[in-house]
Amino acid sequence: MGLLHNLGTVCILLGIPFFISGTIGLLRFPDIYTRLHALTKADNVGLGFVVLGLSLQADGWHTVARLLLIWLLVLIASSASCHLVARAALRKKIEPWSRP
Amino acid sequence: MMDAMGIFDMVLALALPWLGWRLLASPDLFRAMVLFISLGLLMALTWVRLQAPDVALAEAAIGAGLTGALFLSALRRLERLSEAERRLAFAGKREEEDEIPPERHRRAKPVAYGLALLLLAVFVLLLAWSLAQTPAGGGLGPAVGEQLGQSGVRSEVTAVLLNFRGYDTLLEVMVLFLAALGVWSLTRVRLPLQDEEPGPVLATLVRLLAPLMIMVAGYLVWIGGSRAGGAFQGGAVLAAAGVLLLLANVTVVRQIPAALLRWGLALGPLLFLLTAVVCVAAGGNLLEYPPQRAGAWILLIESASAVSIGVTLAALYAGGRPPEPPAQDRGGEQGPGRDADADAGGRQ
Amino acid sequence: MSWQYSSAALFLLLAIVAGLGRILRGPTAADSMLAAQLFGTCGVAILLLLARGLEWEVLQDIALVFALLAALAAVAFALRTWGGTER
Amino acid sequence: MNTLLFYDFSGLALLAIGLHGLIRSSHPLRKILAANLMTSGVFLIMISGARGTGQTMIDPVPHAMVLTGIVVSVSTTAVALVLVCLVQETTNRALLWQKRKREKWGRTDG
Amino acid sequence: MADAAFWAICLVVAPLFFAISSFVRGGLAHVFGPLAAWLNALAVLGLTVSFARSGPLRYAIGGWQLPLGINFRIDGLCVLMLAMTAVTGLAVSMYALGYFSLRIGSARQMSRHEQQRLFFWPLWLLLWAGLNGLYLSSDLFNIYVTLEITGLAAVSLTALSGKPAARLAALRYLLVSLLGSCSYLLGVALLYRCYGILDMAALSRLVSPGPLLWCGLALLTAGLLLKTALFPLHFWLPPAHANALAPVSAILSGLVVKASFYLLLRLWGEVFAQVLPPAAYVLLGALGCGAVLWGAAQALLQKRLKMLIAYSTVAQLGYLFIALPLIRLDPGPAARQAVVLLILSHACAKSAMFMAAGSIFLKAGHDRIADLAGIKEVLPVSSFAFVLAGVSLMGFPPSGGFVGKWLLLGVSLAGGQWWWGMMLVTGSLLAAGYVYRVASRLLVFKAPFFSRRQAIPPVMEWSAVLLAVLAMLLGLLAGSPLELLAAGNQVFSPAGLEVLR
Repeated sequence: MGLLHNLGTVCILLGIPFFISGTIGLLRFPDIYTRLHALTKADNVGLGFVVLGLSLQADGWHTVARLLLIWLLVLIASSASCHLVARAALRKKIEPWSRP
Repeated sequence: MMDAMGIFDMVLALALPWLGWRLLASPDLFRAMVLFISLGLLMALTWVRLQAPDVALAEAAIGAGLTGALFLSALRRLERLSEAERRLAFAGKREEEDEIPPERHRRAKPVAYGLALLLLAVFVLLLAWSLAQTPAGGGLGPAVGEQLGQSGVRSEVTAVLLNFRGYDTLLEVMVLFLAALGVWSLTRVRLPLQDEEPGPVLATLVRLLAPLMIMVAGYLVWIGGSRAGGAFQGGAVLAAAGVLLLLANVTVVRQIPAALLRWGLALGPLLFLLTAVVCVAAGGNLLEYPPQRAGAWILLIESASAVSIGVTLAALYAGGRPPEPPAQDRGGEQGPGRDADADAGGRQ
Repeated sequence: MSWQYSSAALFLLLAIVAGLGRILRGPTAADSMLAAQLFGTCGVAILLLLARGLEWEVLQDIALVFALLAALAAVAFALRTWGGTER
Repeated sequence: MNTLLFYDFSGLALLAIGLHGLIRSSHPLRKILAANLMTSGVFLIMISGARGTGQTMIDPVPHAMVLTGIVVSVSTTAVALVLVCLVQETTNRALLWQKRKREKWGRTDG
Repeated sequence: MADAAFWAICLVVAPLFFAISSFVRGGLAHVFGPLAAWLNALAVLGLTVSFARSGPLRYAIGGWQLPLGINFRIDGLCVLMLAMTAVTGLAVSMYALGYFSLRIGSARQMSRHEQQRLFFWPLWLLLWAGLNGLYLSSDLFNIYVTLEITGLAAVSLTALSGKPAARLAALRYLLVSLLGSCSYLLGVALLYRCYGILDMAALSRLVSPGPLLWCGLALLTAGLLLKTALFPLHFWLPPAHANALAPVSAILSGLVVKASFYLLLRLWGEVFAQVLPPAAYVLLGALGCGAVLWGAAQALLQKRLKMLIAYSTVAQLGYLFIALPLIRLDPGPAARQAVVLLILSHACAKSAMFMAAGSIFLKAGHDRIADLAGIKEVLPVSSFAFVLAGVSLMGFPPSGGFVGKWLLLGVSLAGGQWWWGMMLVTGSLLAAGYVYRVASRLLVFKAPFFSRRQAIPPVMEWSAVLLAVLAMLLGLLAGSPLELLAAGNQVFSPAGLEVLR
């Protein structure tokens, strides 16, 4: 049983760098579209790893099912809102950044 | 020294006032409202750290979800007004203005403002010192623990809300009903003209999220008896589904007949009141449920209240009474466009 | 509560606060819309970690409501620009 | 200094900022935002007082009070916002507040 | 089962039920409203009779005993305030029945008039339920919720008239009541954190001086002062009360302002009486003097009749605050009976004044005092009601105001603090000033008065007259209500607390 627990811990610790990279991307990227990528893609992968780690350490299948439902919901919501925000930005005629 | 969760608390406790300060100081109102919603979500995390799951649910659903959506729709309405105002360019179309007392602009004298700030600072320091002084005395926790057995539910907060202090919650549901009544008495809802279909992505998102929200609302009301949840939280998530439908301008929402809406608003308060009276008729005090079936009564009240709270909060977001069918409005005065209610004189 | 959950939760909170820094400074209003995104992912992760660390099932319900509400906020922000415009 | 007092002082700070904002800000939407901040500060002080010393049970009564307070504050905010829109609509002059600079969306837009 | 508890429950449940049903069945609103008013009067009658027989009573809601549950505490002061609300509310309801049955001329105002008629009754009945709940309840947090109901209903009623000035006044009123409730809530939270109890009677036995107590009490008082519009914090009251519809102004000035003063009277007179230093009472008394002078001065300057009456409310509230240090000064019942008598007579007189002013406004089409000369030819009954109410406000014998001020004068002179008495006398003279200013216009005979063909239904005029006559007679029949106060218990002196267990 210890193996699953340790594997879970490893997965969680693997997820954290994705979150941090997402945040660094958010802070340093030049314009809205690149920041959207950073935030949506990196953070979701991070959350995926955390959910995987937690489900490895979960004590029952219902917890695993609940965690997966939450992760799926966050995936759907963040991809849809990423699309909506990008469309809103385009409508406001914000020029994508191009290398000077 | 400080373990990780201690630092977590410190960071959270510092982030809240910092965010509050930046929120009020930010020049752009839209960003202020986004920060307000972020503050609500951070507040929900604080409630989790303070071991108050019910309040965390309510804060997330009502504080961040509903109130944020209310602010955004108010900001949108105000901006639309300022645009319309520019178009009118004060063409003098306004009816003769009611004689409004000219507002003496009390120039914010720096002295008075400084004095008030000083007074505020002294009082806050005094309050901080006295808070640090007095140890947190034992509240009613033990008393609730003893009587929890007869309350018919296992979750303490639901027991306090629905049974020990049920009268508070009865008046609470009346406050919500009163707010909806107030908003309906003020103005008629202005449904945005459907100039373009919501995008395919938004339509599918709404089709996916709204039923899930309604299911989660039912789950929260059901779980309220034994764990964190209950009428308010369930009702708030139900209202979030309503707000989502209103946001995406789903046509089915507009066809809801006004009578059904009125009954939806009045259902929860009316049922709560009737159960209170039935308890008296059954020989007990006001709101004294028969001990052995108290749980069933509480669940009945909670589900009715949750439906009404959901409808009320969604009606508050809509921001006005439904447009009456033309037959009832004998006066035929269908305020075209902006419902300019202002009619000077006539009624004082 | 064992160290990995609490330290992970701490990092995530710092990520949120750093993200809020961008939302404060963000030049365009679209940058502010990212707040909902940020809370949708980092907030939910913190709650799930605390749920496991504190052995507290309820936090998973809160995480579910968080995810729903973050989606609602994101839709509200985005519709802010081209939603139906009244006359 | 246990963590309890962190949240007390944080609630107090929120209260002070909210009160200052309510008095100082001129736009009515900011006033209502500040009022909501104040009530959140009050709730924080109430709940952080409810966590008794370590082993005693959490006191559920402040939680019930805060739940009621949240619902009251959302109802009052809703009525206030509708009133602000109506006052702006019919009088078309910001009487309650002097509009130093026009709060326009996207002014800082790229 | 017709004991005091049953009537108390009817007082809260009946208005709520009729409010919801008049909202759902909009057409029958004008039937449910007056019906609820008469039922309320009946319930208060039953409560008074059973209270006189059985004495004070504590009723545990939900059957839970004190530390946990919420209690109704029915004692002398509570019954008197409920009776005041019932009588004034009944008169205002009858007035409103006539007021809304008027057919306003142009079609344009037809739907506006229709909306007002539909939404007035549910809002008013909810406000009434909030007031009844507030007077009955003895639990501080429960009182917070009833204060919210009363405040929110009052704001919605103020904005009901739909005029821009009324909406702006309602918005300012809402922001002020938001600030007041927030400070009241924090006060309750601090007291709960200190003593772990929410019930007023139990709190009064546990209370002991401490830093948190002073902060909590200061916040409670600040919140209630904001809601009672005491002198420096009164800026929101005149526009709100003057621009509202006539029946709404009568409700606001007569009843709503009294609720928060009643709470101050409870807290300062009963719960924290032992702990508070005399200097605090003197401070409130000084603010009261400021209110009397400022209110009267402003009233003398006003051009509009309803603004004059609103500023006279600010002045009359000053009298009630002047009575606080006198209650502290005199252990006997005289000062307490005087302040209750002042509350009762002000409620009746002020409502009658606003109702009469409403009829005058409808008939004249404006309420500029200068052009009201000669209206007595057209509206004799309303002018008489206005002047009679003004006279009782002035404190002219045999009105209730006179007996109240006379008792206070006696207490202040006997206690050696003559300046309170002197302030009462100057206040009465100033009140005489602004009442005569209007009465001289109303009663002098002048050229025929141009008025609208608006026929004012008699129910509107006679409800105002009856209320004014009641305010006048309150001095004569002051005996029975005041012995009710004593019969219940010595409300404010420590002896009374033992009875409350």
